[in-house]
Amino acid sequence: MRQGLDRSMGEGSRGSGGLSLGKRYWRSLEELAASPAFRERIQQEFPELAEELVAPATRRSILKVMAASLALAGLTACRWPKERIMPFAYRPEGYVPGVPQHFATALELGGAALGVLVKSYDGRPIKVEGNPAHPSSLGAATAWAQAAVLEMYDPERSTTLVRREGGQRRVPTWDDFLALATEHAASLQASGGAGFAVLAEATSSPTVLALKNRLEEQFPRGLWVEYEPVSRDFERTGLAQAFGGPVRPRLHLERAQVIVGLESDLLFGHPEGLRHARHWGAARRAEGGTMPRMYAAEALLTVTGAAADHRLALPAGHMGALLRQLAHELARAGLALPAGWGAEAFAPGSPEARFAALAAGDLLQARPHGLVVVGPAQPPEVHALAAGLNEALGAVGTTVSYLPDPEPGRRSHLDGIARLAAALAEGTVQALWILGGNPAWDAPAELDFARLLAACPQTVHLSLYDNETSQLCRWHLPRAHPLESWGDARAWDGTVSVVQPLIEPLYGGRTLAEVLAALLGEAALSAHDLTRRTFAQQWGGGDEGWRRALSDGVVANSAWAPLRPRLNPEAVEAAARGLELPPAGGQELVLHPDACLHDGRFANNGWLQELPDPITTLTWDNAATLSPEDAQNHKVRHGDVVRLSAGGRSVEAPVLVVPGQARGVVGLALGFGRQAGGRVAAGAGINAYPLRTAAAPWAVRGVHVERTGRRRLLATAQDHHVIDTLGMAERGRRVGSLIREASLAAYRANPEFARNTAWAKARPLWKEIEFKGEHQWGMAIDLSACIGCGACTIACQAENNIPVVGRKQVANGREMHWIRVDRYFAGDPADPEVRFQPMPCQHCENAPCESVCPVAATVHSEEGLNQMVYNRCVGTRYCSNNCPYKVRRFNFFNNFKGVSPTTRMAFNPEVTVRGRGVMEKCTFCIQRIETARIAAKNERRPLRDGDIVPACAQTCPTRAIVFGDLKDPDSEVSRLHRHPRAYGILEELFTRPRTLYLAKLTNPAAPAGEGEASS
Amino acid sequence: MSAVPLDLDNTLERPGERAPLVLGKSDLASITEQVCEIAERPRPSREWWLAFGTSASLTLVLFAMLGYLFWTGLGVWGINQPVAWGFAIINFVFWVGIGHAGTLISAILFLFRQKWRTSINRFAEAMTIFAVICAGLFPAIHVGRPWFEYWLAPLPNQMQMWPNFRSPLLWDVFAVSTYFTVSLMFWYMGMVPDLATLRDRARSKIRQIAYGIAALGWRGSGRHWHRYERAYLLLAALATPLVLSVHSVVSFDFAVSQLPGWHATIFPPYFVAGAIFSGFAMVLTLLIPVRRIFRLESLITPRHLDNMAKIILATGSMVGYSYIIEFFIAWYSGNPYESFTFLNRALGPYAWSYWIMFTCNAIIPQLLWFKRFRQTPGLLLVISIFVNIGMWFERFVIVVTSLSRDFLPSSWGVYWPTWVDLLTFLGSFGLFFTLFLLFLRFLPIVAMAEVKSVVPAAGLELGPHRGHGQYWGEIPHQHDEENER
Amino acid sequence: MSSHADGKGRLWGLLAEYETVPAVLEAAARVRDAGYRHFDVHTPIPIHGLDEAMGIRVSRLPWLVAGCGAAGASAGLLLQWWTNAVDYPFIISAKPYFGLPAAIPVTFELTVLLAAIGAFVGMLVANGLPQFFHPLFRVERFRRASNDRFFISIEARDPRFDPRTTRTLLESSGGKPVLEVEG
Amino acid sequence: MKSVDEPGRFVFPAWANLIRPALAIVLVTLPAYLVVLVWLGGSPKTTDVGYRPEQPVPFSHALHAGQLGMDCRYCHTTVERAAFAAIPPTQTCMNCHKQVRANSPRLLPVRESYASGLPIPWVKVHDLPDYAYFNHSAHLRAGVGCASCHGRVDTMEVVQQVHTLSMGWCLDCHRNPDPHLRPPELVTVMDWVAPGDPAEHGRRLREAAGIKPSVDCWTCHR
Repeated sequence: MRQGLDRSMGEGSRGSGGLSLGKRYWRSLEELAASPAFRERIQQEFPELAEELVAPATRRSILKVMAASLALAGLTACRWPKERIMPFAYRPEGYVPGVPQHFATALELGGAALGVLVKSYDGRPIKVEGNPAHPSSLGAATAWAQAAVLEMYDPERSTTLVRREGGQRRVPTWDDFLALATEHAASLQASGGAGFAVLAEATSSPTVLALKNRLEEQFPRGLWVEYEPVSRDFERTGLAQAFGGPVRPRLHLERAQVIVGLESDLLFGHPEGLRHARHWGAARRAEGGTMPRMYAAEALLTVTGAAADHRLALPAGHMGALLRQLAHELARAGLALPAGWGAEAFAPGSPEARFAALAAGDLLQARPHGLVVVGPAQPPEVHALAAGLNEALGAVGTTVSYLPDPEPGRRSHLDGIARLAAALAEGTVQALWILGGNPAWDAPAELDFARLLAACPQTVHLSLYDNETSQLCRWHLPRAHPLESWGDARAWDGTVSVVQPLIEPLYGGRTLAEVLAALLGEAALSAHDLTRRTFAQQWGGGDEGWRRALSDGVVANSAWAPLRPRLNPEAVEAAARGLELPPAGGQELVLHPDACLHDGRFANNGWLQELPDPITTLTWDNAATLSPEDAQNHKVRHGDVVRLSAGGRSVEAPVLVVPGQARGVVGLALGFGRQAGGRVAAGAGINAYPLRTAAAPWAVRGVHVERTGRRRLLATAQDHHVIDTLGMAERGRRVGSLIREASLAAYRANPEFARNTAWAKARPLWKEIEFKGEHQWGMAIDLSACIGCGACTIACQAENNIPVVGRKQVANGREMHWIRVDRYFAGDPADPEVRFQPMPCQHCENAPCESVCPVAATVHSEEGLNQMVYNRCVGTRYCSNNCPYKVRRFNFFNNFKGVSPTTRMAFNPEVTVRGRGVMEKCTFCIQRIETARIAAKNERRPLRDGDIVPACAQTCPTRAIVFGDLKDPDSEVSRLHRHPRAYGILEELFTRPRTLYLAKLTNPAAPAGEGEASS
Repeated sequence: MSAVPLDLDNTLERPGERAPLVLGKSDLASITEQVCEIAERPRPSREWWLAFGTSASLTLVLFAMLGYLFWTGLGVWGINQPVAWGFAIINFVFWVGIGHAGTLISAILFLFRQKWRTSINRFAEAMTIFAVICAGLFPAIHVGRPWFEYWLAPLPNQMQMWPNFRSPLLWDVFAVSTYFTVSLMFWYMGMVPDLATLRDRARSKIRQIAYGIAALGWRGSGRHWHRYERAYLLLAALATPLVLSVHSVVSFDFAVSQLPGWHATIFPPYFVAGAIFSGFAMVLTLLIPVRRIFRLESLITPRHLDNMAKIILATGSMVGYSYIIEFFIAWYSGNPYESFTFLNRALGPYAWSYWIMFTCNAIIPQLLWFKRFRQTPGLLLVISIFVNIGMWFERFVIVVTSLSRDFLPSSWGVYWPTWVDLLTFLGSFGLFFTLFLLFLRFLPIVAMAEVKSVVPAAGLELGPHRGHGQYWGEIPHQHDEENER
Repeated sequence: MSSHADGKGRLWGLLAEYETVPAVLEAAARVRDAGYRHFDVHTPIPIHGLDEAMGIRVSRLPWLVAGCGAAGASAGLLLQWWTNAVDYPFIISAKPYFGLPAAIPVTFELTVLLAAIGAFVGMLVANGLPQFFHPLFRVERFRRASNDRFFISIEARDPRFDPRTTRTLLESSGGKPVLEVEG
Repeated sequence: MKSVDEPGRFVFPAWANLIRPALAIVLVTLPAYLVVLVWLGGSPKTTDVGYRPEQPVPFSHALHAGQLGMDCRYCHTTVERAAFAAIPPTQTCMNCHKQVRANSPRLLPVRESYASGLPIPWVKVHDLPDYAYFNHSAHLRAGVGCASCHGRVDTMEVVQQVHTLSMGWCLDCHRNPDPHLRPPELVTVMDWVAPGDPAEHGRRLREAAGIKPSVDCWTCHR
């Protein structure tokens, strides 16, 4: 069936394959996908997959018994059901069935593109990986990007157009819509677009931009606004103030020695987070004997704050003041700054003051290699001042550069939506086309956008899902998923990528550009034509260039050239003075995009719902996070539901106590509590948008917190329960030996600090078998580089068909992730150190799991791999008990029972789909090892280091994970295993793990005075 | 049931005189009558029906739970990561432990010539068989894919695969199945002469045929008796090390792993002591009511209770000692994981279970130092029930506390049973009592032939061995001195 | 019930009933001394000293059991060594393919199992059980053989058997009544 | 036969004692019978070998591969590059059958497929369990002939399974590949026989090409 499946699906319905194949095959797929035959085939192909992973085996064993009883009655009759092979009628040129192909494309989030390579197996995209050639990716991919595959196969995506009139729901065709569009266009011609408005989600697509401009020419009186609930507009505005015009900052961490970040989650919550993380991870290994230092001040604990050497927990509203304090200290330390930038905002000796002083000292040391970064949630003034400081430090050009803004004239998102709301309220807008986005759900609360929308006579909504907004619109148009569409997009630095489809739209969706084109009377043009046209106009459209753009995934030299904008000190000063100090007190609510679901658009994605939050390890929920002290003050515990009210609106959320969160701050993630989000999203978390206003979109002052007396079970992937003091103490004791670390200075003094000598003396009681394999696989994980972002977890999930088990099961400790990121807090709960430790199977040479398995379902390979053989497993779970790392995962149920045939198309056919009752675990991506090995042999060449890259290592933004052959002394992994920082955890148990960790290095400033950034 | 009527008290030690093992004026016929009458009653009492109805319906609950389990998957239980073993294994060890008393009484006491065993060994052996059946059930159902369980047997197959004989679980399979087979043979063999008695007394044709087949045509031939006794002695000699081995092997399931709190050399003796402890407790729990209901006080005398109480006291103290020494070892080994595990047992989230265990197993049995507690059936019953509870919790503590908090704090967890867990456990009691009640109804619950051989009426005060009746399996021409007075 | 059989059918032997253990021991000894072979004593309980009284040679059952045990032990060891170390060796925790310590439990269990089966089956076979039919079962009084009476039966096929003399022997040894049993 | 001392109870008839010999016989023979039954009945030899489903098109390998002597790779083109030896697309058939037998009724499904672009639903003959990953290219490179697993397809009117394809069968060859090896360029030669002793010949090939078939579980099961 798996193989049968791939044949039937694949050969039968071979999709894109990029260009050479032309469109014919997509058509054939479209027909197929629609045809009942196809559906039925999936139906009959997949149930076996779902039922028992080893359906054939089950059948086989049953047959054995049958056969025995029927021994004398024509046994040859006994055989499992027929399988059919569906070969092509016409096989595409150069296509080999069952051999995956990779296609370069791009995914866009909030107007910034991420270049990716998509692995397509017999026409089914099954895995998204970063595109090394793309500046924002450098080969890595974020969780949401990798989960795009699952989103594309989501059976709950809208499959048809919908027309809602007077309470009834009809299903029109695209032709009906085109009719409407042309007629509408005609009427608009007359009025010059008066009463017509477009609300688009942010996009960087040159094609869309071009169409937009033409639209504005044609309908000058029309209104075009852009809205994203999560945007960097404050930064844009702030820099506009400082430089007299919007510019886009680009950070260069590779050149930074001292970074001061205020609410700046620059390693994770930034369009170029992957790139930042790569450079950060590279530098933090201190290979050159030096490493950068980071100061982070933030209200909520973030990945970046966890990575920082000095962290200050401070309410978001105090950042401006802190920045002025910093300016003050800089000035005092001798940096020439205009008076009025700095101010003594905090009492001398206060933590804030000390933090600022320390940072200032280091910045001054680093000068051009210093960098001040402010997060997107901070008001523009703070950004302006930060820009001023960078200018003063001479950092511009080294650690930060400025690029032109793609649309200088664009209204900021908040203005835009407010303006539109006003127009709707006045009734000056009769026709509103919403292209993407979900404003009815995520627009600022006080606008009451949903009501206005419902009142608008003609509304059209283009969207992947028939969501909250669609349900209030007259027309809903199914949108083609990026992996199904032609298009283009620009990276943060302007680099253009062509978006190419991996498969024909499953539900006949169309792209944003196509819809616009329809309005411009170009309905005849497909997205492909439109994209090519733009490409031809802007990048000289020879087929040659187009082909290269497609295969590279980027258009050469399309990045913006850096500008050298002139800073306006007065403006900065004005901005600085605008920063109130000391800020008003009161409980502050900090809203933030969820680490996995972003603004909520990914809410129906099981992988992302179940991906633990890097800091809280919370899954399937958002929670009101509180610092331990505040929790005590409010007399609430983990899981108590509290009511948060501000500005007359309130929401109820369960409490989650997070060490290291600023006092007087409640954190709450956006993106949960969808009403029309789909079956997966249903019941996950609570909606925070009601508390979000245009005036205070991020930090809401004066929030009232009261207990409701109710409780909610929170599904965290770690600490499945509140740990008692005894456990706390013990955990504290153990972390030190699990995650070994030293400051840079200590490391210089004693490079071997992490070596474990205790176990080295241990001797085996028996004569150990040595492995005869020609390769000996091993892994090294650098804890200095790891920032705990969790990208590896999703990569592994996508690569290895790891099931999603759901909220209740996670709460019961039954999550299935093969590689988890262990998160430990150490030290003072008010200001803890946060440590991350990715934990895949350690592939111990003396694997404790093996000797206890009664059926030898887990045994060692000659190449030193701890093999788990699903089809031999009877499920005693003894191996899991005996695994000191607890990396084994058991299928307590048939986890794929409910999974729809469409979603199953995302399966990786190279990996068995495990059924109920078997144990599973990390395999070091054996399927990749075997594929590479066979390829090498077929080419009659030896395996080279780097031929094999497991999914986790491939996607790791910081390259913290390295895999390879330990027998080859020159391989990267061998080098790392010899590295002085290398150690294995729980070595004293004599398990001889094949996965070694490289001890973590930190770079705290020496106590005040001789603070010195390594350089 | 309070004090014992004096004429039925054989617990006083009269120097120079051997206390009678059977009380009252019982001769061969009366013993036959007294025991067979129970199995021959035309219809069982209302109490029996009540008990049977209850336990039978509990058995149905068990089967319902199994059906649900097999249909849905192990997820219906409370087990998770890291606590991958839960009630199933706890109950398994609990029942296996109980299944020790029978063979111990019949085999070891037999070899030590403790003739008082004769009145209770049949009963205890029956209990053993049924307990082992319940025990065997759990490992069988606790695996993820029961339909592949035959892979644990070394059968040739097209995969050319063999089981892994290095796994303690496989040792377990062999140990428990061997123990069951041998116990069963031992029990049945001992029963053959009594089945013959029932056959010979039977009135209805069905009973005559049924018991006739069961008795294998036994006719008390002297030549048969000779080989019979020899075989019985040999079985006893074989069963004795077996009893000790079984729970040792069960303990290997834990001791051979490397989990803190499991990986301990003390486990085999500790488990065996615990097993005998719980086994005798269960024997008493069943025996005391039965002897009362079926008026068997003259055969199962206070002295029997007293002896068993002493064994409970002894083994209970051993168990208590193990509890304490475990702490010592944890501290003395200097192994931080080990020490934490034990601190965690006594003070952690599962401390309550630890202290239930400690009180029931190590403290309460100490009351048996007092004669009154040993010889008042009521009190003894209460104590033995406490021991049963305590021993179940011992297994709970061992399995759950060690698993829930092992090496990496990141993967610590908690375990709570689901309603399926609880009903399955309850159901296993149903199965146990169903079988037991059937035993009471249809089989000779006291080994008549053996008891007869120790009553004076056997007339054996004549001849070389006067005064103490027949030694089953005594090696001929070999008498112990004290009897030569 | 009448105490002598009527003429029909072949005579199988004589059956004498005794009240007490000493009596039957006494009688058994006399029957043995009279040189009878095919006689037997039927008792509800095993009687010590009966072996001598009847002149039964000590059973060889122990040797059988020892043999079975040895077979079990070697089977166990061979099985584990051949399957895990020879036929399909897997690398398990880098431990030796065959290690005696790990092999002991299974070996031990198999030893005991086979030995026990040997003892049980051996006893049955040697005793010729199951034997559902036996002429004695025809005798009503014989029911008490499993209850509280002791019997001696002498078979007609014994060379020394003579209906009259044998009967007098039994009666003189205190057997009361003495019945003829038909086969 | 009756005795005056008539027992008031049931006495088993004399023949009941036949139970002993009967029991003896059963105890000896039954296990043996069961073993044989399961052994023969359960083995893939009985269940799988000889599987010979009817195909939608009566394609004769005997004709094409045999008489016409077409090379396997003419149709199964991907066999040297991929895990699967793909079934050829309809195009391939029509390369010849545009002219040859252009309107034979037996080729109707082929022509239909060619016209409609929809696949011909062939029935899978050599069907491994889904958790077993077999790679054709690797085996061809090592020099395992098609015939070694598929038998003399060139003589089959209707293709049928000739080997068990069971795990044990795979292992036999992975443990001792020599007798099954041949020069890689000759893998498709159906009637190839080793010059001299196959084992010896294979050993030389193996050592020359450094072929080390793995018996690690994950070689086939992932």
